[in-house]
Amino acid sequence: MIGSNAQLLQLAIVIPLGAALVIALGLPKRFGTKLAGAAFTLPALIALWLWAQYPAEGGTGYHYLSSVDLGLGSFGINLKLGLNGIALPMFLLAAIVGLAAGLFALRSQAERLKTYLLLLLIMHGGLLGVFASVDIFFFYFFHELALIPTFIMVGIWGGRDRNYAAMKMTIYLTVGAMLSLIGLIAIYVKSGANSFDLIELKRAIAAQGLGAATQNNIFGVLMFGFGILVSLWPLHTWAPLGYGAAPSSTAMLHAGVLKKFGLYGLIQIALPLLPEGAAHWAWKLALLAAFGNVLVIGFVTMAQRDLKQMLGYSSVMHMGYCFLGIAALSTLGTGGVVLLMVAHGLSVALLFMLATSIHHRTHTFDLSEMGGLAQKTPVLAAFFVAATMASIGLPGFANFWGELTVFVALWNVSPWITAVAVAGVVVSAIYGLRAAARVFFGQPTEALQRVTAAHPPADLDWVERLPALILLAALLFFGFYPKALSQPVDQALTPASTLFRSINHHR
Amino acid sequence: MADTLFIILAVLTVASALLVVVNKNAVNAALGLLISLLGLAGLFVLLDAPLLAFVLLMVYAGAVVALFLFIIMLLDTTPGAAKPFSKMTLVATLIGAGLLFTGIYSLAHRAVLPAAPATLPVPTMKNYAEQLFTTYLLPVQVVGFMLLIAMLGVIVLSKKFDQTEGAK
Amino acid sequence: MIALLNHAPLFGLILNNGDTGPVVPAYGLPAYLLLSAVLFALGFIGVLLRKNTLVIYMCLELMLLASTLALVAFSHFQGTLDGAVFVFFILTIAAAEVAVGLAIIVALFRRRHTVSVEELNHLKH
Amino acid sequence: MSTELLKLVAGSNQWWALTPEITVACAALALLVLEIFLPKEQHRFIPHFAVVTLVMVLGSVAVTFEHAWLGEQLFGGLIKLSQLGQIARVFFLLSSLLVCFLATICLPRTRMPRVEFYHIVLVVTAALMLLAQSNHFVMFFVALETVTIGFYILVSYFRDNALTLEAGLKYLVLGALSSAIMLFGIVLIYGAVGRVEIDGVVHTGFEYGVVADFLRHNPHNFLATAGALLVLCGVAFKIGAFPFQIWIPDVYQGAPTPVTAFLAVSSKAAGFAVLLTLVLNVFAPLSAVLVPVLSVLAAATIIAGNLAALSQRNAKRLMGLSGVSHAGYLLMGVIAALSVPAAANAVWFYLFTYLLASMAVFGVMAHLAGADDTHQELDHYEKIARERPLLGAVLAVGLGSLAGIPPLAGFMGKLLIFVAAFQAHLYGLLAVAIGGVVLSIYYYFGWIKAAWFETWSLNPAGSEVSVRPVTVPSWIGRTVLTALALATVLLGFYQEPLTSWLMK
Repeated sequence: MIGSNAQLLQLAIVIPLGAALVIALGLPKRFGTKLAGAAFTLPALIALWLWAQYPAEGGTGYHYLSSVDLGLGSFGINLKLGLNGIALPMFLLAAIVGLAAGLFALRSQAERLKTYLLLLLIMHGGLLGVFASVDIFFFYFFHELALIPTFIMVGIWGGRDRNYAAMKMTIYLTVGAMLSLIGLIAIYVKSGANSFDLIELKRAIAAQGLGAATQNNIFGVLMFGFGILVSLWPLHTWAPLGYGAAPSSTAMLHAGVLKKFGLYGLIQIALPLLPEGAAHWAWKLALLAAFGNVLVIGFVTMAQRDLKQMLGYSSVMHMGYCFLGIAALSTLGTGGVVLLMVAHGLSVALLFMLATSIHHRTHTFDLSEMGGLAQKTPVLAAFFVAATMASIGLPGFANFWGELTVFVALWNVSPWITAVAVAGVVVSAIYGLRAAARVFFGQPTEALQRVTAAHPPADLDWVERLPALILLAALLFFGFYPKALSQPVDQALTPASTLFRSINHHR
Repeated sequence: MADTLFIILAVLTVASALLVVVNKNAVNAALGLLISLLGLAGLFVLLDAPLLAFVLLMVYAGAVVALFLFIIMLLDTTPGAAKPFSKMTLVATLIGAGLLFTGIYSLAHRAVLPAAPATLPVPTMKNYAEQLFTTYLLPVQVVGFMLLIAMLGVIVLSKKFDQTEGAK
Repeated sequence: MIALLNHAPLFGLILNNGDTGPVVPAYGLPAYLLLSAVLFALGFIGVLLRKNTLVIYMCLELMLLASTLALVAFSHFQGTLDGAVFVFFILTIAAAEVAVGLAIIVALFRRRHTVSVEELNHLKH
Repeated sequence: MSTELLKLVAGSNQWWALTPEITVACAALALLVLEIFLPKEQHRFIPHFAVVTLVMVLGSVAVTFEHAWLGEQLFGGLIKLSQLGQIARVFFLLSSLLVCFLATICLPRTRMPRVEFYHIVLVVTAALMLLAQSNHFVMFFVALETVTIGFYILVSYFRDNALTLEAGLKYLVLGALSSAIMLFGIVLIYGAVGRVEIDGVVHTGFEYGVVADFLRHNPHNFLATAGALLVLCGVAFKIGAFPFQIWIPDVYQGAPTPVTAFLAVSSKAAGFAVLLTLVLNVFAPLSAVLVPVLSVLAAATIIAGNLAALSQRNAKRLMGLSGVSHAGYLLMGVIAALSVPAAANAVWFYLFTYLLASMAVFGVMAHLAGADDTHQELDHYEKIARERPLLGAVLAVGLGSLAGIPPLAGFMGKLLIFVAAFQAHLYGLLAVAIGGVVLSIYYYFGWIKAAWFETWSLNPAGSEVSVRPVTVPSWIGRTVLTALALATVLLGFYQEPLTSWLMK
């Protein structure tokens, strides 16, 4: 028997996909936008409901479970949905960012708006599916379902260099996805469970165990496969280019949510199933992340002159903290990564959205051509500064708790790497605040004055304000009340603590 | 007697086959094929299959080689100055030599060949007919269809244009 | 080639060491097989070597004929009629193939006035 | 003729078991009869007759899918009815149906006779079905040659185009060469196996069962091994495996688009149907030799196909070369099937997804082809998405599925094969295949890009008028193309209909 909440979970995924189908079948534009609006809103409401209903003593298991056989049952593939303490925050993140991106897209002046919304709905449905899947095949499947519209949207509605960006993204991300797929297949075959169901896999692997060499190989494949998807240095080059070219809603959804797929996969699948493999790779991952993602990319970000490129690079840099948290191999670190993923997802989505709002008013992304916008658009300035502060990780925003937990976890492993990571925060403060200052304060440049004379900039209208408010409210809420997220995560990670202890003992 | 005949026919067949391969002139090549066929027919007779020899001569000498000669004359391809061989000579010869070597090697190592049974069925016309119209009736029917499409194909490929229906 | 054939009796005797029949030819199955292999190889070399499509086609026929020879020989020495019956099919198929093939060659010659494979390279590489 | 003989004929030849093949062949004859007797202005209905027959036969095969004679040997062992044979029947009927559909688009553009085209397609279809079910090398060779000769004619059908004839000649020479090689292989096997007497009945080395038995007892027989390898060479030509793929780009480009589709789908599938039967049932005892040979072939095929396809700008050549790489993945499935039985079903699943996706792409190509059927460049696809969104969408779905992008059907096909390969421990091959898939994304994406992205610019700088007029799809065309695309999408989400049917 499946409960009504399980059906709600199914519904949350079906609604955007169904709406996309209806729009594809030729719904008139007037109804199309209304339907799309509803399809973006309902999953968010469902996600909030499921979050509110999630038992305080949620434990380690999955809730809201349901299973549907789509014809591949003999291969051990079932559409099995459910949420555990790790999946719940991510699902919530996907729903909130999806709502914000959707609302923003509804009023955007995109050419062929209907097709754009259709693709965005497919992407949204895929995102919700990724985090609701217990079956790792569907986990991958939904990711690809969300990824394909991304390429198309970048290729068609993208900005400068969209063709090149779409091509590069496609190839990098396909390679990453392929590697991850191989890793997942390897787990499926080697576990002997004859099932892609994560619960079954855990049981089978706990029963028989995997050899150390097997674990090392599979974890390596998964680490690089997922790593490409999450923009692990030096495989990150698609990210700034792609985000620079992507239309804003796409960038919000991809950078905010879809990119977390790889990290989520590492935490939810790779760490519990392949602990020895994780221990084998942890140091290498930590070094790559600390020196590559945090330090190198941090300095590269400082050198950026283009606002969107800068945001793209900064998101690559922040992924470094997430990798570091995973490499810490502790309950604390892993939990911190989940918090950080949610917080970063919200803040980066907000930043990408505001960057587009800025572009509407300045007609440029070039930082050196901006200035003094705060006088004309104080609300926009306030939002942007708040979002920047959130992304730096100042207290009061959700990011703070995520970063703090990761640093504490890292300290137990290596103070040196912690020092590098903390230095990264300073770097990110420098470029973040400098960008905010360039855009909003100081004197407007001549070029900007010409533009503003032709198109007098208005402050944020409610169409832009509403999604921004949603995202900022979530950031602040989790910033002041992190327990809302940390409690389910903690409970889900309880068995992991013994696991990590045994690994660390071996090391 | 049979041995001598075998040697004569074998040499004849191979020599004329060589003529097909190396001769510059297409007409000579066709004639080589014809002589090779005669040799083969003789070998068939040696192998107690006179009917097959007869059919071979009818189909090949009567139809195929005649068709070849007819086409060669029709197209009137002058044996031009161009060399008859392409640059793939070396590769081809190597592969061919490899095949030859394989054949000889397999025989020399006495690839286990089945021994002859005590009683050989006599390949009379009746025996062939019985086989063709009982066991192999289905392939015979299929071959009928194959001949039909081959005929239609030749017509389609050679018919004059203005009578075709698409032209209206 | 002839030198090779001269060794054939060596092979031929293998099968006949216990013969009781009155007249058994010294050249047995292996000799026929060898002959067939030689013909096949010659045809193959010809297909790869020659440039005139008509001659290539003749060489293909030579390869088919080599197969029929081996077939008849096997059929004879094993006492199964199936091989010989198969020859009927092969001859029919070969005839049909020749008819279609020559039709294509003639049609192409009408447009290009050549039968040399070297000049048949208008399809983009 | 004695009565005894007649009894024998009646006893061993169960014609009713071949009703689908016989119906299709009779329909082919009926086409010619109709051409003679129908008044000229009604000749345009003749193709419809062919299509209707195919639909009806397809329906009847689907309805009687599990009939009583499955697993039985008919015609004295010439034919063996089986589950896979039924699947093959459905496959070839469906494929021919779509080829006929493509022909109704392309043939009216030329001045070539039409009835003969459908006639040959129908005969070839019947032969293909027999080929997949044959259990005897004579039957196998005869059916195969009927198919091959049909294809010689079809490939060079548009004979007013010199390039088409050139393709026809290339296919002819190389096809005949491969047939000759295969024939020699069959003869060697026949000779090596010799005669076997069971219950007083003489069985020869033409029968699959006898050959398999012989090989099981003599796996090191030189003649038989050489024969098996030569036969497989011939099959490798059909499926376009390395190094027998050299004919593919030229022939695919030169052949009329419907025939290219026929070659790409049916001919290739026939090769794999035969390969599965031969490798799994007949030559299985030789797996010590076959596995390394086939593995090297598969790897080389994947690499050669993908590398050659990278630089292609001609749509038909691109389809051909990418088809080569698909043959490589399928070969991997065949190898895996030697140790993992489920892989055979995965191969068929892949073939069905390939059928749907390829036919969708060829359907779009048929609408776009101009007067010169051989000249179909990717540049011609500019503006398609904008002018004909349906064609653009179908093209994108088809290419996406071929590239193996989830959630389309092609992805599921690849996944099942990859899983099987993993279970069969073919790690090296798997790595090559993954590399191939990634490369293939590049060129398939390039094609989609040509259709969708390049022209959809907000500033149409240097926009020139589309040179070739696109054939506007009729309502039938729209229906068929939409159905193909929908089926491709649906099979990606919901595989039950096909898998439940394949895995019985």
